[in-house]
Amino acid sequence: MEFGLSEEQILLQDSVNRFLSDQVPLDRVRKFAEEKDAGDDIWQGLVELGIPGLIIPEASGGVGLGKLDAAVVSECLGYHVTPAPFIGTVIMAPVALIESGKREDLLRAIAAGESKVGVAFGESIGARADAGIEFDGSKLTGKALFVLDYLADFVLVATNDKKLLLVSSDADGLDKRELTTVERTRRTGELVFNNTPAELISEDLEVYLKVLDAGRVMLAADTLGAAQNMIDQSVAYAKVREQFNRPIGSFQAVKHMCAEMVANLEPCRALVWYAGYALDEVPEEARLTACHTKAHLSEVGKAVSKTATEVHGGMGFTDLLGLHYWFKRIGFNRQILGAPELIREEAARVQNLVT
Amino acid sequence: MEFGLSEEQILLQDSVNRFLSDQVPLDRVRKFAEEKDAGDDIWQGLVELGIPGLIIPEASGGVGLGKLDAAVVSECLGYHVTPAPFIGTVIMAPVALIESGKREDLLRAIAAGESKVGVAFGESIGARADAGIEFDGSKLTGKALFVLDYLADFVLVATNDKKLLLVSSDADGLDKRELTTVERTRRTGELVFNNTPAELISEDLEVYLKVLDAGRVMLAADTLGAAQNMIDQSVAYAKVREQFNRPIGSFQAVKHMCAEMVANLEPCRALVWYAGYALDEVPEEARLTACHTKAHLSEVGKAVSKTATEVHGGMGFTDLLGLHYWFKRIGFNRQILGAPELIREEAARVQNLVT
Amino acid sequence: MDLSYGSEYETFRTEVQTFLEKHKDTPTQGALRSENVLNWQRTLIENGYAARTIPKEYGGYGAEPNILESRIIAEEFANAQMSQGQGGQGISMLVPTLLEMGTEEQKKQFIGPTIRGEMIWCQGYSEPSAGSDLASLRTSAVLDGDEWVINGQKIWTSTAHMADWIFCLVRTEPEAPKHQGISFLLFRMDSPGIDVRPLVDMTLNANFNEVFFTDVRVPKDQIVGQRGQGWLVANSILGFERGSLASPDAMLMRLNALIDLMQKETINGQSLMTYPSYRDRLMQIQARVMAMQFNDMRILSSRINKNQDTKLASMIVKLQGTELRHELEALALDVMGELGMAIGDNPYLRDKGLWQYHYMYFLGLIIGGGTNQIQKNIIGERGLGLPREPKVEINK
Amino acid sequence: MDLSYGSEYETFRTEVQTFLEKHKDTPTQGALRSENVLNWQRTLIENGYAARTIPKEYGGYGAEPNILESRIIAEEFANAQMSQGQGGQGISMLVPTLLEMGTEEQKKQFIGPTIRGEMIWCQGYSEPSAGSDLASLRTSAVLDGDEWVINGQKIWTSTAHMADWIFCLVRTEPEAPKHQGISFLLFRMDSPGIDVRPLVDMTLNANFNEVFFTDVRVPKDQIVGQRGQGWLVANSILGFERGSLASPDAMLMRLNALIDLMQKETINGQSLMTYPSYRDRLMQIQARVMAMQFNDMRILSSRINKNQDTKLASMIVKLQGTELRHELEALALDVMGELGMAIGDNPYLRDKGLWQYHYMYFLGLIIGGGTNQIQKNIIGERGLGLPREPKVEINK
Repeated sequence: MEFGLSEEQILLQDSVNRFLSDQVPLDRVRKFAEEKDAGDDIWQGLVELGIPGLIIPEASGGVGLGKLDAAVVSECLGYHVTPAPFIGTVIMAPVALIESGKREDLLRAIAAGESKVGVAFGESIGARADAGIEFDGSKLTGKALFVLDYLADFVLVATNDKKLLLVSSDADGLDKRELTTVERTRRTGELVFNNTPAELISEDLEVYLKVLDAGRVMLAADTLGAAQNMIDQSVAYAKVREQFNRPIGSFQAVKHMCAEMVANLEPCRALVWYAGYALDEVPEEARLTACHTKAHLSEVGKAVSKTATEVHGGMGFTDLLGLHYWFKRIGFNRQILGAPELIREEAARVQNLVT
Repeated sequence: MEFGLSEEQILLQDSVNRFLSDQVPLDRVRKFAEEKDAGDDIWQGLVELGIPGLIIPEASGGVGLGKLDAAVVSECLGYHVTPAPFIGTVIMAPVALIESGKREDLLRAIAAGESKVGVAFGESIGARADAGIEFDGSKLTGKALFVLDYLADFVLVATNDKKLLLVSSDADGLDKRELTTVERTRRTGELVFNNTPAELISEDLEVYLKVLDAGRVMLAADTLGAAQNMIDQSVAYAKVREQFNRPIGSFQAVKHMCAEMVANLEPCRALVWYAGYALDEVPEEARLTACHTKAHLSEVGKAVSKTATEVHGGMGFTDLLGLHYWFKRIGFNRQILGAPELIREEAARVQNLVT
Repeated sequence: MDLSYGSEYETFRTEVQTFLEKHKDTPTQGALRSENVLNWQRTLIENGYAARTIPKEYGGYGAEPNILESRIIAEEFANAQMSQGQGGQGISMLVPTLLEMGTEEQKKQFIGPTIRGEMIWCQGYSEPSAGSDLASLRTSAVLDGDEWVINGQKIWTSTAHMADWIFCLVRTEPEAPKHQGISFLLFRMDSPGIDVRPLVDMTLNANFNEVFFTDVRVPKDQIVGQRGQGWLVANSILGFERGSLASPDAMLMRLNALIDLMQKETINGQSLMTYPSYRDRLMQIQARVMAMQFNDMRILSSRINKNQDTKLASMIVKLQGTELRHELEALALDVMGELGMAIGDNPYLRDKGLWQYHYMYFLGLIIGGGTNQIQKNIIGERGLGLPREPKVEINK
Repeated sequence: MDLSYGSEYETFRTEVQTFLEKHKDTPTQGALRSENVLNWQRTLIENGYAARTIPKEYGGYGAEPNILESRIIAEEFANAQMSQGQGGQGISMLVPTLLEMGTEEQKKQFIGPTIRGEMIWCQGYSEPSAGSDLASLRTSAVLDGDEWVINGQKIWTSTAHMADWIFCLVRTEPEAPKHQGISFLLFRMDSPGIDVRPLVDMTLNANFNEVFFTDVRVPKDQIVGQRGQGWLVANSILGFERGSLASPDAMLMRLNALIDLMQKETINGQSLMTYPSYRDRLMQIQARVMAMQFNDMRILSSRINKNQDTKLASMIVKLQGTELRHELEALALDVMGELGMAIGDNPYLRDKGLWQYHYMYFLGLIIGGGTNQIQKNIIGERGLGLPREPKVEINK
């Protein structure tokens, strides 16, 4: 019995964290956020660490690790607000391809760091602004909003009726435009499909759900990391910032704000670990755990991001410390792949508590 | 323009408070709670103050005041956790009789302090445990749970379809038994109707709603008073109780708990006043305000009752200070005549936000 | 309780309406100090709709203070969607201070141009190391002959980049206890040695500035109150700022806009209002907005009827109002899902992106103007009489 | 991550199951010290299912500590709904303390009868004026010849009315700094001068007592540790208590009972589970219960694998667990509406009124065992290394 990270997982965590601390500090993130570059070197570094092939079987050129390992990496990326096409390329697309047994070639290309894949799932979860996507057996019609990494080589698209398709970036009848969001460490855009050729990956609802569950757990892990960083920054700030001749952390109000953040977040760590583990090892609990993990981390992340900003006082509100990069990443994670209220209804349905 | 209590209302408040402080201190309440008496002297004192006829027109022997005046009195009763058949006898029954123009004689008897009226409304709002009441044109069948002042001379009954009826305490086919609840400052019971003769007071939904709105605002006012008392006790305790060589109120944690209670409750005072005023003077806003006032005071009351208990530490948990009488009264007010979630749905319906 | 204004006020309301009708085509918008703006401000003052209670001798309209009249003016201007003229910290904070604490010369010199919108001010209070503990400010002013020589830094200085003058707290007696060593100076923003740098905040706007002073020279008499009395002078107006951070009227407007949004926006074609959990949160917020609205009316009313005690009701406005407003905007983001994340040139932007902007801005206001933690101290100590924390003097 | 117990443990599990099967008709319930209870306790100890790690020489089973085995025993006894034997503060707190700090004589004298359920203990720590600030306790013990003479009062003493002995903190050196003047005494509850009065709490039960001491005489050697070391002795076991106040297993049981309740109970014939706002609250609580469950598994696991750091994960259990449990019970009350208010002989009582009882009892636990405000201090200071509040000594 061992509930915790293995030595290998701790090594993985350390090596990713070391790379990100050294090579992708906040100044580097800012450059990406201000659209001064596309973050290619960041991705290249992650490729060198073997991240793209993390959950791809060794037989397909990957590392063959599990979803808990991937959650550990996702947490690191959130901790460092790292701009990287992780959720689509490293998680959701590989899960789709592995589960469906399709496009071994693409799986290999992903593992080799040669291909990236974006994700257009919003419309299958709950289409906004009259967006929506239909597939007629060979072509896609409609539009997808807030597509993650919409400029990637491929996009994994889920239709309104939850079919999974792969669309090539240079497909005919595909229009793209950037959709600017408050979260500048990720690029999101709109895709308009006009009879766009697409390859059917799966019509199996179970496959769709596995892909979605995995994506949600990774977003929750990302929020876990981002929130942990905000707590770490808050505690460090509260120790050195002085007002009324005392470090502000010696005031009960500030101390208790820090304690409440920790008390809320700490159990989330075990929840995320279990959710990652369950994706591979406890299939009968995977869906419910994924739902609760995504929804709960969204709530805790929201509370932590507010409180941490408050602990920093006016400095927290400025761009000077860049605290808002974490704030916004947590806010964005909350909304994509299903906002908490919607996911909680799913959690009730999974348990047959509602029809 | 005057948003506040008039001089007359302040005088009324002072006289009721003075009577309750002097004649109905906590020890007196305890006697009632421990079922050592029926509280007749308390009621007699309120009769002498003219409370029963508060909103009954002078022409019917009452004082002819408004619902805001009644809310002021209800707040006093909550402040002192006073055992008294107020909601039914002084508010809901008179509103029903005045609005329907029925039973002038009973109205006079109420005003004179000679008759008391209980309230069985739970089933018309949302019947629990398969209770429910039907009226066949002359007789009542079914059962009503958690009837307030179920031993009163009459009970104002609302059927499942929201007809209002008056049942005499000694009617044929009427069985009564006490339903003990955590709130010992009120007597509640079950009434079983077996073809029980009853007098139809109103079939008009508007009348039913006016009676309900008035009852809800008074419960909210009661919670306002009870919560205010808990805050007053907390602040007083925090000034004298010492730990670590300091009054606990000098610790930021305790100070902020007190401040948060005040910050939550203080706007409720204006809300209750307006809701009371609107019942008489702004009919188009009365329902929505009544709904929001009942629901919101329930939420704030719950938070205040928890925090105030915590401020008192272990003492708050004991029976020694009797703080729990307020805690339980607030808890009971929350549930009767509609729990917050249910009332908020009503508030949405009143505004046509949901069908 | 009587929520009517009475017939004499209805006459006044008609006058305001007539004025607004007459001027409905008058241009009122424009840059600071532009002709439209200055003309409109002059018209407003002449008719008593701006600077209403400022004495005539200082350029105002000279009416007696009357809260209901002010309220009616605000209501009617809002209904007509007409500008109520110039605002800003000069008019809202400095002018009342000068009326209270200024010399006759200062009143004559500054009040007129300020209320006419010709003279724009900024406020120099906070410093990087003096936030909640404002009285620990370090910007120094040393007397050198007939001039103060100022060195130091201010932060959170809104409009500094557009201001003609600054009213500024500086330390003039470094040896005195911290509250007694501060003075309140007025000086021109084009004085040599002033460097204004925009301060970008989390909304990615430069809503504020940092202002650096290097040997800025200021004539000795440009001080309000006595040397070392600056803390008193500043506190005579700090109250003005706090209440205004959480206006219940603005909150009600936002609530109604949110109801609108929830009715219009959809998920899979179904209105957001049909989602019970969102609706429940909306109703909770609506009740709280109502409570704050009535609380505000109660406070307003107590300024007319001095018998009503609204001390606590007033003290909690900043704390409750900013938190509630933040939550209201947060609900809007939640119901919008991904759409709520849009900013800038995003074609799916809703309501110009104001929901996202306000969500962050009101987090700023939870912190600004005395953090909500400091507010709770004030409510506990000054409102409820709870004992202060024992003072600790740490020598370093 | 590996949530299986491994095959060697499955053998152990089978052994436990066999034992339970064999004893499934053995009577285990009864009053303290009753024959059934004492017999069952003896059987449990003989088989290693109680006092498992207590050395044989003191009457225990003498096994090596093994967390997984303990867990399996707990799981299987819970599955079989069989009593795991005697608990109480003697077994959970005093025995570990004696093992750590007691003399050989004390171990021999007290541990055996205590674990066999023959000797019942109560704990004398808190006093009316020493709650959060426990170290300020005033109950005095003065040495008079070979005896301590004890005067003072304790509160929150559960089982005092049934206890044979008390372990008690008393002040023996009134001149020493407060943490250094305390001693840890053991004495009989039938000593002359002890008055036990039931303490009724908000649930209207006497879950606790007040205990008054008037010239109670205690042999000098009934002290654990040295004179003045009582604070250290007591703190070596305080940690045991806090975690147990918020058991995630109990929480999960309550959650499942709540789901049951919401499916069964109705409003107008419609299941409570069909109400979206209640369901949403239920799902929020379920996620939090899950998180606390996994957090507990993580802590358990870290006791086996010392490389895992679960310091913070452990520190937050009391704070989060008691608040969550209180909220869980509160949701049950809300969904039940008026039914949730029922107590006592009310025929509409649900689940014996436990929802209402626990709602209040867990508010008591939010306060008890170190209030949640004190918990936050501890998390901030010991967990996060935030500076302590400056000490203030006020002389009166």
